[in-house]
Amino acid sequence: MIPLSYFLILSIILFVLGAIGFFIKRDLITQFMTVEIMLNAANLAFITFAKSAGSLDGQVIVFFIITVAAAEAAVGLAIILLVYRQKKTIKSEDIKLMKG
Amino acid sequence: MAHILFFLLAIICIGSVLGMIISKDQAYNALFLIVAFACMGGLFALLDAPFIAAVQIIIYAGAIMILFIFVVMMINLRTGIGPEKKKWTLYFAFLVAGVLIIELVLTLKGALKPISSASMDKIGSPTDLGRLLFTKYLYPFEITSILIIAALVGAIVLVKKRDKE
Amino acid sequence: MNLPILSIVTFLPLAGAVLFIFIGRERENLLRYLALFITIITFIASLYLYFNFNAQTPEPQFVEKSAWIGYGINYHIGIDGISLYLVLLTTFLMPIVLLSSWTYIQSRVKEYLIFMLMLQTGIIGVFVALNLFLFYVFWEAMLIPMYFLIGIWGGRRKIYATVKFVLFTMLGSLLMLVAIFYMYSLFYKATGTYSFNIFDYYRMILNPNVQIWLFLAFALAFAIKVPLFPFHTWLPDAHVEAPTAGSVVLAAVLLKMGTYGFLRFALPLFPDALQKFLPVLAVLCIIGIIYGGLMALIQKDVKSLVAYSSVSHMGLIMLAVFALNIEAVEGAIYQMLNHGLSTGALFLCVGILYERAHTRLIKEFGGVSKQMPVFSAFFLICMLSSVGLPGLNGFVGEVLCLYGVFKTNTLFAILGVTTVILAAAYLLWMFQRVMQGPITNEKVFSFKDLRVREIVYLAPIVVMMFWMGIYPQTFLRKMDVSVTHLLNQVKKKEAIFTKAQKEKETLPPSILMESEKHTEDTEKEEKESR
Amino acid sequence: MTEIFWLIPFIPALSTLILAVFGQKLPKKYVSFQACFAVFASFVISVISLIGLLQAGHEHSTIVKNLFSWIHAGSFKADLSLQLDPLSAVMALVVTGVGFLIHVYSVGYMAEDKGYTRYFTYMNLFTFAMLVLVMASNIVLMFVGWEGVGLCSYLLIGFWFEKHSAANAGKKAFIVNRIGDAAFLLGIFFIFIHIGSGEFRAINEAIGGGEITQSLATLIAILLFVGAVGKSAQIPLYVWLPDAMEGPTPVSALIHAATMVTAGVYMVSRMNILFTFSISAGHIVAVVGAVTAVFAATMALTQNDIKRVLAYSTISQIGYMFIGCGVGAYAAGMFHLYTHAFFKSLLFLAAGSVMHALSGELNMQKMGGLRKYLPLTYPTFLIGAIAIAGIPFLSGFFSKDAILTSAFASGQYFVWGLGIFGAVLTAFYMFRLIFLTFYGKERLEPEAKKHLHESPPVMTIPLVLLAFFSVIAGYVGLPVVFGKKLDFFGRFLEPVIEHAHEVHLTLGTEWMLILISVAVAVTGIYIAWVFYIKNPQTPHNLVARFPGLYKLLYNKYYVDEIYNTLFVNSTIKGSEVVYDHFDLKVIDGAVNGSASATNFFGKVLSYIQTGLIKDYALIFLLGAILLLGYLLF
Repeated sequence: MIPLSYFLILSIILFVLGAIGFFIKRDLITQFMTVEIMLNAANLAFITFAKSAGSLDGQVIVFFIITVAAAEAAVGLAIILLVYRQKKTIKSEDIKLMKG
Repeated sequence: MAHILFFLLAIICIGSVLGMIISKDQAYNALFLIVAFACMGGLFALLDAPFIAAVQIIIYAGAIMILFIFVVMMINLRTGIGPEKKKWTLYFAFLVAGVLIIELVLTLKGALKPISSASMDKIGSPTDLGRLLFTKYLYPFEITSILIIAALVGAIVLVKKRDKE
Repeated sequence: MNLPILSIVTFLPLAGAVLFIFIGRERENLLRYLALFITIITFIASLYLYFNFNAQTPEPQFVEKSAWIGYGINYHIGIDGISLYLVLLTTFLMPIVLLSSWTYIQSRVKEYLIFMLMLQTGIIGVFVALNLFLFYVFWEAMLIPMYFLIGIWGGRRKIYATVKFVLFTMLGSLLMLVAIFYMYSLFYKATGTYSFNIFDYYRMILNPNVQIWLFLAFALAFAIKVPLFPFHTWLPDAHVEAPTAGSVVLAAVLLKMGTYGFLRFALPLFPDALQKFLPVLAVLCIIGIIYGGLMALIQKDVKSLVAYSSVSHMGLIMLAVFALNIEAVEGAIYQMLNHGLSTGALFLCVGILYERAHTRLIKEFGGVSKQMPVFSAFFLICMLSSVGLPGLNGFVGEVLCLYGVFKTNTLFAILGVTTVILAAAYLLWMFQRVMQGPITNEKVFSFKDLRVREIVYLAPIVVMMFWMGIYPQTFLRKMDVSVTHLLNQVKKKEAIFTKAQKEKETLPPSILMESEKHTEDTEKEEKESR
Repeated sequence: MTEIFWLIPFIPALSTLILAVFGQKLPKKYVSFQACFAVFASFVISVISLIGLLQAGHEHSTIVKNLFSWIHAGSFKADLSLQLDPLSAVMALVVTGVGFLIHVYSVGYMAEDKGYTRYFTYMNLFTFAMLVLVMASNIVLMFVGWEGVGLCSYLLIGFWFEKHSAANAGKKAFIVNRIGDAAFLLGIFFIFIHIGSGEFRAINEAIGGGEITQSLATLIAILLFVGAVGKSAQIPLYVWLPDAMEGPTPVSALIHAATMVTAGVYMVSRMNILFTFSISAGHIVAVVGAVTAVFAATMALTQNDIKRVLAYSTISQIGYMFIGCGVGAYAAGMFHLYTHAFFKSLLFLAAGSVMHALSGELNMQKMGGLRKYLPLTYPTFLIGAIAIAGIPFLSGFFSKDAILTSAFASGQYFVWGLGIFGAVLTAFYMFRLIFLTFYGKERLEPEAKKHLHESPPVMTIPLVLLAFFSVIAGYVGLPVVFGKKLDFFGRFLEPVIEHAHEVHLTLGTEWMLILISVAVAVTGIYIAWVFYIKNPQTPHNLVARFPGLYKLLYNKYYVDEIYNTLFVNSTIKGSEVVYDHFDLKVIDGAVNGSASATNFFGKVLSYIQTGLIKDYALIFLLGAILLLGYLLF
């Protein structure tokens, strides 16, 4: 039996890698991907805890996270596409419409 | 056996994420992501969550990644985009990441102990999960469906080319 | 007769406004006549209130109550001897105001009329609401049409003035909302029932420490509306920029909402806190009286002169309210009506001048009397009414106010009497510079005297001025009982507290007066909660 | 018949109303007829009422007619009720009688004026207000009339409002009056609080019953007297009256003789019990009166404007009336009021006639030798002047003598001395006026001379009538030296005015006093004769010798200028400074400041808003870390 702490450590590693990736990358699409990684890391933690607690609730949450992630991906990518159409770039530093 | 599988999946997963960070090409990135997601699915299966594992593979590695690849193709950047150049952002990001790791470890350390002693006979069978979804989580479930429709419509409306353009 | 007459008076204008949506905007004259018709009908309906008003009881009359949102939020309206006249004042002035803007407003007539009608409902609603929540709804609802009236049809700096006006008012009213909800929770804690009914709150005796904060929140909202001295700067701006009709409504009725609020809420609900702040408030009033007068003296714009005179007059009214005796409070209510008539009329007169000259600067005028003798007579009477000349309405109110104040505090009254001199000084000087002397501006030669329409709307005001000045008993008689009751309420509550303080009891945040039974309202709620 | 006395004020009121509403459409002749008739009708009723009172005797000397309750709120009760007693009857008679003659005179005087109807509307209103003042049975209603005459003076002084000076004078009159009125109002409040009623009978009873203390009575009396000072143009609030000359001359006559300025004297007499009760208030009244009498007379010495001389003489004469009231001889004060009404209106109307003849010329230096051109005006003017100077056997002599005798008898020799000095000055400036106007060389402008003519009968007949009354009016109140029972006037007023100080002078002293006053009057006239007829160079020599004094007098002690700088300008300047630096900068500054502060912080915070998604994420992550850290440690 694999100790569940391994899964948690993996989840931490993936989460932090995702975060670092977000800051290192400069194109919106890959940044978006790293966010997905972070989400997945969280999923992993959820499932691990679900197992340890012997409850299915954690899995249900993961199910919902996946659904939301799907919706988010659809809208998010649509927005990225739109941004690209308008500005002809997907470099994240080129997009600062919200600058105060 | 399970240990070997776990480490294998974990290493592939971390490796592909690192690859994704290092590579400039978005198409490669997408492919790395598929690998990572697939590994994640395997890990889920290892954790007695076969249904979620299947969903992970189908939705993430299947549906969402297809979306990504579509968009990558539509945008079709010839030249990749390199990593961040501003040094202080990077340093700061690493610093934050370091702190984050420490904190997360500390947080989860407390949570580790009871896990090992917990019972493990329950298996996340699709039947049980389905029952739970349609009883206890009926409302959230239905609301999710609305969310997805909204997202669908939203995405279409956003991307649709307007007449005057 | 089971006609919900009070609701009709309140909501008829709103119904009219809704009707207007279905009428084409190009049929401007139809719209105007219809609006006038609606307001006149409303006025007639409100006369019914006056004639069937029972002056023998302090209880609210024409009460209508029905469930609305629940949790104590009911539709509960009624009038007593205090609010009766303010409702009448509103309904009386509305047709006049519409007539005054008959030709002045040429753009977006439909929207203008809709906003005016909405405004009327909002104002009347404030005066008739007996449920604090409902009161607050009307209080805020009234802001919306006013915002647009100044913002769309206003003068050069209309945006600045509107924003200032709305923000000022909002600042106060939001604090009041918090206070209202706090009282609501206190009442719930004390009784276990939900209620926004002010009569329930009247029975609640609050700990003075709690009262202080609640009173401050209420008082700020009302003081801004009145406006008391340091909160007055929105008034000249709003007046100067508002169209004539807006100024008239603002001065004549809207400001009264502040004084009415003090009378209806701040005084009977928080008598102890009132006692604590009385000196400060009274001094602010005094400063307002003198300061407003002095500022009015040197204004270059006729409208802002009248606006500052409002500050001065309202200061006197508030001073009288704080005197807390029957003469003063009756005088204050009477003076509210007077101020509504005389300042409203002055604004109408200024509006008439503005329509002819397209300026309001005093130095641009001079010798207008020669060109417009009839107007001059009307203007003179309105001015003298504002000055408080005996025989006209202003005197009765002023003398009662000052007498009441005198009874409580001689020094304040002596300082307050300066208003008699100052009012004469700034108004007469203005009159001299605008109406008298040789004609210095070529434009004045082209001024036409009053049209029939203008006489039609000024004449009723002038008649009322004489009536109220010569036979004030028509009005004073019906407010006697209500005012006495109100003052008794304040005194009774104070007495309970002083007794408790003497016996060194520590008091909970709120207790209920034991002697009286629950009102229907709470009983109903109790049933519901079970 | 006396029951209808309450109609006295309301007939002019009705007339006012009709004229105000329909006046512009009515023919001129009808307007003047109605206006005059209204006052005449009131006069007739006044006479009837007076006769009724005379017949009724002392016991039934007060009739009150309560028309309706006016203001009732709490303890403040004021009714619209009128009162007829000897005092108000005499006043009503003077107001309507003299008022009527002035109305008639105005028909001629104002014939050419564009504001004819307006003029008569105001005149009727003025009469109404004054009648309300004198017939009110309570002090609040009296205040109505009190303010009402103030208003009418404003309207009539500023009648020719196209002239800056007229509009200014009207405004000044109203505001100065208002200062007094404010004090009067406070007095009313004190009365209501401590006595509980504004009815004169109740006040008198309360004071008689000792319900208020001496010091309180003094306070009330002084407050009321400040009101009287404003209305009756005494020091320091007399400044409006000389300027009031800007109005049409008959208006001046009305203000100076029949209405308005006499209101203060009437009020003090009406409240005589209060003023007698408070001894120090009486002294103050007497001293103010005496000082004003001399002060105003000195200012009259150097004026060249014929109406201004008369104006200062009015102030001075009112001062005499206050001396009478102050020393407790209210009947004497009222008596002087009554005689003064005749000769002062006569003087004004005659002056108006002179002006009329000279096409509006007012400067006496441009007159002279007019007696042959104005055969009716001259003798009537002369009679008025003799009457006011205090030459025996004309009305002014009796009344002035009564006052001075009382002053002497009460032991206030200082007041008496001032009164005597004032009498010299009065005789001097009146005859200076006569000599400059009607004697000596003609100094007319050639243009004016062409149009020189005597006034029409409608103007001269009132003059003759007034002259007649100026001669005989004094015989209703003869001094004691002629017989104990001859003071009809005083005895008639007895029910209202109690004799606080009985005159205890020997007949010899009385005769001596009479002789002194006659002597000073003659001296004054003689000096005037020396100065302006015998040796016309004297005035110039005097001016050359005392230029400072002359300048001071000629500029009326610079009081107007001092008031202007001290009160008017400083108030306006101060207000402007406060407005610019406090209202706009501090208060509005705070308001706008809070707005711009919000704006500023918004701007500052908006720098965080880089628009870069990474920065947002970083901050977000930082927040998460901090939160986690907080939960951990």
